[in-house]
Amino acid sequence: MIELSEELLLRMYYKINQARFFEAKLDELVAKGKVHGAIHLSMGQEATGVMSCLALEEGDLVSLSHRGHAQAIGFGLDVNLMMAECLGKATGYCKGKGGSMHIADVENGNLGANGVVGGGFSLSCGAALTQKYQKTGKVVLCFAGDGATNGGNFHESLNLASVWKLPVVFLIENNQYGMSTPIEKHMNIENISDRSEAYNMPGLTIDGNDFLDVYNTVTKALRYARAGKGPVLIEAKTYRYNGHSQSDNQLYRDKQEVREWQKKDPVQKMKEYLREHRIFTEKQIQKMEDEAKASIDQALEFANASPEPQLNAVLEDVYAGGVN
Amino acid sequence: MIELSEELLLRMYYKINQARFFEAKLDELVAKGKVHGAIHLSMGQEATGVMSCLALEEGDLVSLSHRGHAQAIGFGLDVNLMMAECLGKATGYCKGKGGSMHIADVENGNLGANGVVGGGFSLSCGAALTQKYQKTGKVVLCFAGDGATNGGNFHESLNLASVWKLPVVFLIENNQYGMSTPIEKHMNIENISDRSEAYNMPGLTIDGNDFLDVYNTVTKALRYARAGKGPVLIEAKTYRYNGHSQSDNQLYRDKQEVREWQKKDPVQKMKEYLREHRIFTEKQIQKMEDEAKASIDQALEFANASPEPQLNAVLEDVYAGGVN
Amino acid sequence: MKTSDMKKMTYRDALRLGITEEMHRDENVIFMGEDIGLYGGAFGVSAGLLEEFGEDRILDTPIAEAAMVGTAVGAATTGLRPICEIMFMDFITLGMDALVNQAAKMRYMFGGQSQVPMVLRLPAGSGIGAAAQHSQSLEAWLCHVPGLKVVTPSTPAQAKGLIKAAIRDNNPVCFIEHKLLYDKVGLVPLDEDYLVEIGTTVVERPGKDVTIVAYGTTLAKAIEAADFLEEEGIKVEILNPVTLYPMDMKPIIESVIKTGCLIVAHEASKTGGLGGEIVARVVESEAFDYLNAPIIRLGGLDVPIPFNQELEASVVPQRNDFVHGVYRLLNRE
Amino acid sequence: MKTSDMKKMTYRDALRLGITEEMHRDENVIFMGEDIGLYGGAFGVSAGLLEEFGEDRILDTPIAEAAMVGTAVGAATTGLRPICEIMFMDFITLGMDALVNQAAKMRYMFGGQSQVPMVLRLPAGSGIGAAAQHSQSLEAWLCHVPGLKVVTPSTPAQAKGLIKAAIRDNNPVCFIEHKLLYDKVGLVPLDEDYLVEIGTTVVERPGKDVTIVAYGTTLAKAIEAADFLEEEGIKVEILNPVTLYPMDMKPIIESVIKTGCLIVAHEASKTGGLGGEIVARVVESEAFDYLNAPIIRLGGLDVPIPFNQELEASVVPQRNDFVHGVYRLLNRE
Ligand SMILES: Cc1ncc(C[n+]2csc(CCOP(=O)(O)OP(=O)(O)O)c2C)c(N)n1
Ligand SMILES: Cc1ncc(C[n+]2csc(CCOP(=O)(O)OP(=O)(O)O)c2C)c(N)n1
Ligand SMILES: [Mg+2]
Ligand SMILES: [Mg+2]
Repeated sequence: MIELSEELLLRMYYKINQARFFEAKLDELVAKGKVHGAIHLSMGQEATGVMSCLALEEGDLVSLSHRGHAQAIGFGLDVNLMMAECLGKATGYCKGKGGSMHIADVENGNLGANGVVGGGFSLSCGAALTQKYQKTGKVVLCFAGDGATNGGNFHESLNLASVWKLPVVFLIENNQYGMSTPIEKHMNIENISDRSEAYNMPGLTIDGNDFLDVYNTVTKALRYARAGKGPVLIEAKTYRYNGHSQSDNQLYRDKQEVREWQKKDPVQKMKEYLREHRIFTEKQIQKMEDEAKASIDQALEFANASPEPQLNAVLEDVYAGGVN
Repeated sequence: MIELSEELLLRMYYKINQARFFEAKLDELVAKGKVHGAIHLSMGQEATGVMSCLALEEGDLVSLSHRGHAQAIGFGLDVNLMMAECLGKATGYCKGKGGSMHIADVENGNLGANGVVGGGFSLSCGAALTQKYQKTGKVVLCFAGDGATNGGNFHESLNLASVWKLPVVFLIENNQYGMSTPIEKHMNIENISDRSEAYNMPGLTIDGNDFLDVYNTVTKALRYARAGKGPVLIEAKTYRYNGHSQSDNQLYRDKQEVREWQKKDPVQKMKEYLREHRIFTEKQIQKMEDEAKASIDQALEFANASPEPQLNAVLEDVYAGGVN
Repeated sequence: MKTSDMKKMTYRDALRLGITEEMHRDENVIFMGEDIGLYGGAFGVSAGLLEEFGEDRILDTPIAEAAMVGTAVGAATTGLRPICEIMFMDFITLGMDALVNQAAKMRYMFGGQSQVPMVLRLPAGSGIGAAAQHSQSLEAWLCHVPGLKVVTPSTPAQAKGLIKAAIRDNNPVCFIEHKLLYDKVGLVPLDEDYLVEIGTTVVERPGKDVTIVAYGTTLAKAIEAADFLEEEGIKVEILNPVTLYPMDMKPIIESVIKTGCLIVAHEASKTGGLGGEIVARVVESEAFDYLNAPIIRLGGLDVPIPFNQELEASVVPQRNDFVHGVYRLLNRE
Repeated sequence: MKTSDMKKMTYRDALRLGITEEMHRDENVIFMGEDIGLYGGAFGVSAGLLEEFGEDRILDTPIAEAAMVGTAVGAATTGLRPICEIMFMDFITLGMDALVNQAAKMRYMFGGQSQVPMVLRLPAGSGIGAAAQHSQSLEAWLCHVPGLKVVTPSTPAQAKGLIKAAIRDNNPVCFIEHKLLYDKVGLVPLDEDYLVEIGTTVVERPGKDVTIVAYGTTLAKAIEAADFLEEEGIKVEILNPVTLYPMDMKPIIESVIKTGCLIVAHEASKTGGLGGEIVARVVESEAFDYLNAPIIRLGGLDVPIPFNQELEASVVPQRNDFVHGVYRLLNRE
């Protein structure tokens, strides 16, 4: 068992709430028609995104999926700049050029969310190759969904990572669906982690709604990869509450299924854990929640007050200048 | 055990010799500089290509790899037209437009050799989909090499075939190398057939140099697929004697390794089997060999006597005419 | 055609109608793609088709574009006539091998032995805030691949007539749909044999002063500009190459001979876009001697598509770009 | 440059020399591809590099072009400078997503946060009997993708200077090598700082009567034609856009203003090839008014590449196509 400090638990609970409030706010904005473009919410899956990133060491890198807000918040991105990016403002992480689907903070090791399903697998191999080659001791954590594991990029990248013993952990958020397609209709196996056998790498299936299981497992996997033993595949079983994106009328599932999963809500489960173990007082818990919520209200204020990009920005950032 | 009629054994022995002589002849032609373009020889692997095709029923289909001469001969292609195609003649299967790497006989269910490593996987799924949809009861046999199983097409296609329960048998000729790269350097597993588990389909590893093992296993797999149970993955372990193509100086392996495999030569092994079981007289065996050899000499004569394509053929066959 | 034989409907519905008619006409037509069944496709084109045709003919695929396209190719060579929906044209990057190295070349490299009757539907273009990886217009790539045909309808009627023609064609047809057109409404012929023949360029608006060649959403901008200019007495002739490859140049060349002035436009990045091809063909033709002014080529900026709405709009040619282009050609500025 | 500072070598060896120098200069330069180690690469470019630089820097990959390109992109964004060899350019079809949707767009969609310094080596073209799936010239696709740079050297000296410049560039550079050039011999500067700057068009031969723009192997055909025509007193000026994107049009436009006659040529299929782009740019420029005759565009036939040797040769422009083109422009036919 990995010891969790109070300070870490506090950070965990704060961030998982931040993630939840961030997306609840986005959901509101979408409903009001204030968001241009597609938004993929991960409400219901936050434990996976947040806790796995909290297991990282300083200097480790991540590649996010298209459903990456909780992942980004777990990694420590600034919700002000995230919100500004979602609203296309000049102050956003990508100066408003990327939007929700491309939030990145490259300097700090966040290689960006990816609009191409499975696009991050090979990028993560490359980032891991850099770590191995430069002997940095750092590891890359790569997020993707269940649907992404049916793509060629998954297979080629996991094989390459295994053959080259790259320090990368592939974390599959299995939320039971690829868009509208239930997992039984897009693959014929029970546990995605079993696909690791095709590459002779460790594969683990965990409860993606259990913050401890996520944190502990990812921590161990990172250690393994960091020790030079090669990549690891983790499958976190979880569920998304919202539609795939705003234009989804969810004919493919019944509300009862959603309700069942909501009983296993990752934020609630963590709260219960904190209560059970009496680690914080009710007041402290409430305070963390309030602060998390306030940070999101603030983020929206920041974003709203931010300027639109200047029109000539459209021509900038196509090419890097200078030569080596 | 599957019963082998004398007539079938005769066909088998004749074809495996035809394949051997066909390629020996090509090898000669290449050495003399008489072949324009790349030629991939499969000497050493013939049992796999020939016997698996002989296991097919009338109307079944095949997709060949780039190393497909033995496969084509097993499927029943005319060596005259094959040789003409290798020499770019107008009488070749593709009127000289395809060459060795694209020999096809579409009308008879040979969907062609493929110059793209792994290109045949998804084509085979499509051909199998047609069989399933039209309820023809026919099966598709898809050839590829060990190296091809590291490509995205392999993964996407096997997954699709499994989910859709397509009548297709994937036959991997594991000749230990992808070009110069030994299997240990391009994948981390012992048996490629284990990759079937990622798709929950049967996976079998066989001795690709043993004509009986190939014939029996493929026969069973075809039955399984034909019964509507879905796809099967077979790995046939074998070895190629020649370089990858004519421009290969084979630094990546030592001659001893080649000699070891030559001791397990598939043509010799079959001959020994026939002798042991006294199915044919020495004379009959000799006769089959002679006839096979003669058919290749004839094929070369046919090809040599054939005309070059007319220059205006270059503009033909880009588009199919008519509408549905 | 009498309007009584026509019905007002969206481009989306017109596509679905064309597909439905063809699926009834020939049971070898099947339709595959990601989330095209219950979900009805990302843009709603296939809504209801699963109910109508069942799971054998409306096939949800895993997220595996390479296998999807390759499977369509294999099915097409063996007797089916698959329609394939790539959710966003940008993801054809993942299926290029099956499309370019297999579908387009198979017939030729097999010496005419096979045919590959399939339709690849490709929702393209910017304007919905989907950013760089979901907004490209890549038709120029496809028009550089002998063996493929490439078409793109701009109206609901064209959508129906062209999808039907594409399904009946015996070759791989890339069918490009601009996402902003799906909601566009227009009159659509109900005749089940109404086809827009592949290989035609449509005169969308007759005129005499300046020729504009435009397709996709750029066409609408051109029409707006023409309406505006008409009030000033300038008559613009607008041509729409609904078949981008092989393109019917005749009406374009005839028009340029008449007007002496040409604007060619598309949303795709200007450099390497089809505009250059059209310009070159006009210059190579007898129309060269009739040109009164340098040809103007309007195209998207040479940048990826940005997320921010205003930036996004600023990438593609707008009405005023056409208006000013016409002024420039007629020396009015 | 003094010839004493130059050495005669093949295009293949010049490439290897450039790569070797850059790998010594910066240890973040790594090199990956299929069979580039012991085998030395399908065309021998990397022969001996494994011995010199070891397995950490010369990386044999599985046959997995998508992962290869994506890995290079990921490595490039995190500090390495990968060179990547795609065995045949045709197989970039399998790596298009990583190249087009990731490498080319990353910097832009991240608002300038990242850079992707990588070189993608792409052996292209026909002439070796490799047939339809191993012989394409797909540079026009790449020149239609903002965020990429595209270069193609035609001589050993250019090969060395350009590969070095490409490796030093901070952007994804597609480096196209025509297979028939590998054995070509020429003088190559030994100076380790000799670079052919990206973004330049080279005047290969000065002249005054007709301008020819050509690159790759087509350039050699143009030079043969110019030699032939010289004997008749016709002086052809030949320009070689070694950077195809972004192309330096200035010398081309200046030349056309001087000669009034232009032939643009490439081996790639004519339709949708770069020829159209160059023609359009010339027509859009001040050179338009100086054109004495319609521009001639020579390109490959719009067909896949056939296997048969004679058919294969008949697809691409030959010396006589240039000769007759020049005659036509000068009204000599
Ligand atoms: C290559 C590719 N194909 C299709 C899409 C459209 N698309 C976006 S998300 C998505 C579903 C992804 O499913 P999964 O990997 O399970 O992730 P989830 O959305 O469930 O988080 C699809 C099909 C895409 N973005 N990229
Ligand atoms: C997609 C692709 N990449 C690279 C090549 C070049 N190539 C041709 S055969 C080959 C090796 C294939 O290895 P394997 O699949 O084991 O088949 P084998 O040649 O051993 O029969 C390579 C790399 C190709 N033809 N296609
Ligand atoms: Mg999912
Ligand atoms: Mg092999």
